[in-house]
Amino acid sequence: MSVYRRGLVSRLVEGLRYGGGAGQWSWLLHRITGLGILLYLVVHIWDTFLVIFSPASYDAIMGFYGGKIHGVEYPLLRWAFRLGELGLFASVVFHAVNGLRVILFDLSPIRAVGAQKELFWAVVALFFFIMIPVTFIVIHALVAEPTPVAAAIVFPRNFVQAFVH
Amino acid sequence: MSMRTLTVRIKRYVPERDRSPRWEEFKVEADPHDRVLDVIQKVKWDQDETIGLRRSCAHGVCGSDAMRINGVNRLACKVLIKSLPSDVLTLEPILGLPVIKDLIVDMKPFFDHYKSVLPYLINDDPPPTTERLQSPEERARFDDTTRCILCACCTAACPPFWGDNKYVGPAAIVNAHRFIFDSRDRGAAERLDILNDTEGVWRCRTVFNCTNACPREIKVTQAIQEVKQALLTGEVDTHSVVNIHQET
Amino acid sequence: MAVTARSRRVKPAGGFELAAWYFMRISGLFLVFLALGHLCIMHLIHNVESINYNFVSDRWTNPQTGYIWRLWDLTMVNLAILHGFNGLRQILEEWINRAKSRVVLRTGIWIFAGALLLLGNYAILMFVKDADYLKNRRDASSDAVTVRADVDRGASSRHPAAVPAFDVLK
Amino acid sequence: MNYHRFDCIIVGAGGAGLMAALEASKLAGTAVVSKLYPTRSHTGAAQGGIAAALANLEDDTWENHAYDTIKGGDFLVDQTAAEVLCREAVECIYDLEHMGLPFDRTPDGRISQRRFGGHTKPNPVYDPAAPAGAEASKPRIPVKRACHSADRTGHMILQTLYQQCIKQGVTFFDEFHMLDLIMVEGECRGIVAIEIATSELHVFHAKSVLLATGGFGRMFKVSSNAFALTGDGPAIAYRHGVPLEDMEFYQFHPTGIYRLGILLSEACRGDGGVMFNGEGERFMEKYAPNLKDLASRDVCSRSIYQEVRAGRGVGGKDYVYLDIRAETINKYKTSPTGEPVDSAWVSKRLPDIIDFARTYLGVDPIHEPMPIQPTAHYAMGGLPTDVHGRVLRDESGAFIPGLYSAGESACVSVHGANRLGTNSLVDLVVFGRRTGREMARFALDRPFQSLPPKPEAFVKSEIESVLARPRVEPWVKIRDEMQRTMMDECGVFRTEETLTKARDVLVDLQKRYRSTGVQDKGNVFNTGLLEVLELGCLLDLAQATVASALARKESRGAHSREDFPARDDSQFFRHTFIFKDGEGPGRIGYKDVDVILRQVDGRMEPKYPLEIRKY
Repeated sequence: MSVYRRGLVSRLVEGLRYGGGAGQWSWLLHRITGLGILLYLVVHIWDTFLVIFSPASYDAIMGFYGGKIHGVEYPLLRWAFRLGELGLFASVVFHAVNGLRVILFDLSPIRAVGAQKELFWAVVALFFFIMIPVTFIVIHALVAEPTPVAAAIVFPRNFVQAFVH
Repeated sequence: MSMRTLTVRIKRYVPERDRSPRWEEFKVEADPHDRVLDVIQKVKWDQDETIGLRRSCAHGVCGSDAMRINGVNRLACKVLIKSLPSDVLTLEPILGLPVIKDLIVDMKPFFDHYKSVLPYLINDDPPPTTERLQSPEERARFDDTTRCILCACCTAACPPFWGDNKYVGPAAIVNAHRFIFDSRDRGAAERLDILNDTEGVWRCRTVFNCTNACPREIKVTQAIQEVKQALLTGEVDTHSVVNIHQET
Repeated sequence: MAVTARSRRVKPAGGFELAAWYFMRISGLFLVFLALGHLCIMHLIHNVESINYNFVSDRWTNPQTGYIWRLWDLTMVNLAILHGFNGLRQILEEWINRAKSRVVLRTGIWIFAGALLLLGNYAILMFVKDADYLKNRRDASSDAVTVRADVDRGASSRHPAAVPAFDVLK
Repeated sequence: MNYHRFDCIIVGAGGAGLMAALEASKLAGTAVVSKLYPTRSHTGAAQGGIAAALANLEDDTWENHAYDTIKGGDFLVDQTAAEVLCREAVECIYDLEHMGLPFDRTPDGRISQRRFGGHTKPNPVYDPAAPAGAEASKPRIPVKRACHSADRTGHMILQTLYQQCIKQGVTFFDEFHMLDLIMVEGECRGIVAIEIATSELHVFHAKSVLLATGGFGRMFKVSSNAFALTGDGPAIAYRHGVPLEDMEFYQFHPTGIYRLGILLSEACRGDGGVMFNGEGERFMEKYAPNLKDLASRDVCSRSIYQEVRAGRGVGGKDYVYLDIRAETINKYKTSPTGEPVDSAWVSKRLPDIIDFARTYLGVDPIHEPMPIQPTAHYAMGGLPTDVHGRVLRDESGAFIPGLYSAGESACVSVHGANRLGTNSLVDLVVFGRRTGREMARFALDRPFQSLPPKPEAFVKSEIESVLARPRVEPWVKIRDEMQRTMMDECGVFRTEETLTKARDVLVDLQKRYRSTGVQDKGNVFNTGLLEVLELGCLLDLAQATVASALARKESRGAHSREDFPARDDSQFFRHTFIFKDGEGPGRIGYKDVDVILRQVDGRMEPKYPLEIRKY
């Protein structure tokens, strides 16, 4: 009996065409963000390792991340890196918030699982709740000179003082 | 309601003719109250007798005609034409199992997974002369998972199963759940051992496609999560306090 | 009526997959705080463009807070690598299921992860400030220092009291 | 050529087949051959319950059950068999429970039971000591006898039996379609089957063969039966000269979904549901003043037809309403306890029914009544067997060695002229089990008998000829015409005129059937070819049904001759045996009904005396 077996690529493509609901999209995004973060993590560990191996290379790399090559700034490069930074932030935030949703399913197989659609929307809401100020801060830092306006928004003065003293 | 002219797109694979699946289109008049199954049979009987599909009871209890209808796994006999958003009806075989012909897939791997979880009552104590007693609460505990008709809608909707056909899949776990939480059963430890495997419940990623696909509205993901919890805690709760009906 | 006990005890399961499952949840919970915290500090409170050798060396060798940052980074790096590579293993095993391919895959993943763990831990634990480099660099160019100064100036001009806080967070 | 050898071969994996497989495989090498995956069998569609006098909720005895069975069958029931059925039902229910079947429970943990049409006991108000049968003239009252698991009892039975077969390691040949019996010197020595996935032929050499292929409701237009129920077993045996018993008795279930025929369980009425005509009248009060909506199925179906004929169908059309709304149940005080019920209770008791109505009718039975019409449901007739499932050669009572039948394909006969609700499931488990034992015992006692050369040759040539024939007309047209004819001319009501017409149409259809072929010539899942072969089986059985109906010039149970409206015990208190002769039905013979006599005052008197059947 000759049967038709789908290959790996076909299975992936066919799977993406499946009309799954919120759960399928969360699953897919969780995987994509996870892989993205892992890729960044590998790079980040390498570049951080330079700090002990070659301080000069480390500074060069950090400069590169800031859009500078040999001290010369390339605005496009800088923009690209900052958008990448936003993407990384978004990935980590989604992966974290959705990860909490998954943990809730394990803690509460009946109630959380029963409320999976509501929880999905809660994840979306929380994601935007975090990402909107983050985007603002990062873009602001990019447009304005690199100043810690960020700090003013995230940590109001009084809080920071309390934290220190 | 008046008749609708449907465009039925079927992913055909006839092994004697095709090397890989290809789309074929048919036009057919359908009553809004017709089932998708009626429409396919109409096409098969009037236009192309070679279309392959399984069907038997035609009202959602035998589980023969699971297929992908407009992208999602459904029983063809439980979807009415009036519920279709457009006049295009797309039909494909379910994913994750080898295609034998057109909408027919090889169910053997599916049933092998089902059989692997010991889907039968295990209790070697000598039975009483009458029934084994079981309270309505204990009976209600596993009611949901007794409804499974083994149609494979859930398993074939599961992304981890699409990738890994060694994964036992939602349907097998549902049927394990049905016995693990039956107060009369004594085989919970054995079944939990089997499901603790790499290809057991840990493959579940709570995607919920299974729950959405189940034509019997079984809370499949919940059942899987309950099995995971039993594995973690070693506690099998065989008593449920959800509102149940008692014979008076 | 209670025909039998309300629940039954069975032996809690063990095994690799269960342990991995547990690890993913617990490390995930830790990483929510560690990684998001790290991102907040580095990208929001500070600015990635202000991060350089000077910044990192100050941070890790600060006599009061250095060991906290090293401990933070150490925990984060170890958990993140294990969490990430176990995740990668799960994804790949979901799609590649020939037993032989899986063995190759697992071996590769854990060797790679082990190497990264070594690098990460070595860097954090063995770091010593290269004073010569910093001195040379300060002499050669005040580039990085300028940025630092900007940060300090910007912050202090608006919130003078916040300056010590940034030192703590460095 | 694929050749297999097993002591016992079981054809059909429904309730009877699986029950027999469980029993037979304990003793002898057994394999189950089924054209569907076992869990697709139509036993799974049975809804309301399985009767056994467990007396879990109220006093009851198996004698009451036997009396109801015999009366329900309009006394055309073999009484020894009925007693076997009702007595062993109790043991079988406990057996099923021990296998894990999840019955609904009473508060004290026992199997819950519900009322069902025709299930009664003596009314203690009239005479507390009344023995079964003796109180025929006094109205009896409904009794809770049907063990159930919501409205999915059949599903649970089928699943449980399949699970046990897996546990026991029974060999299955799934999606193998039996096409022929191997009959040599009046003995059955095996079967020929086609593997549907490849179209390869397989010869199964066996010592005993069980035909448990189910019913043949697909010969009617509106039917509760699955597509697969085409009577392959009885039809193929019939072609080999085996008689068919009581084919004229075909049960129409009163409450099928309008036009689709999907079954709405009798449990609807057992739990208090009421039928209304177009004028909002509870018409069963007229036809069965005592049991009303809980009268047996033939009575209810006839009543619906009569209402429709009198123009009292809903909106003048050919349907009536079945109402299971809580307020209706409360208004007529028809709940099982007489106490008021609420919608939640109804939803718990009949979840699948409510789902069917919502899906297929777009009607929510919690708030609206459901349009229903009688639907072809169950064949009382089939292959004549004794209480051990042995198939009879003729009306003399001699057996065909090696051939067995059980379930709907068999006629034991415990259902007589009309089956009582829930008794089909009882029949499956009781006679499935007995037959399984008997066929294994028989197989252990004898060696394999030799097969003729090329046992598959006939099937092979038949398939080749179907594939070679030009498609003169779509075979679907032939099938539709047969279904329409059987529904209209040989349905709930029959006359000499309609039956003669049906007979002539069927002769013509047979001719056309033999001249047309199929479009699909392939080897993989050639379902067209198999459907054509199934149509051939249905045509043969339809002819046997019409011929048997023509010969029975009386009205009894499900067989309602308008030209002979009365029951005629002097001439027709006996079973019809019809034999095939060449192309069509041939000789008709008769066999007396088995009656139990007992000694009363030194004289032998029937234990279940004939009485006028009233509800």
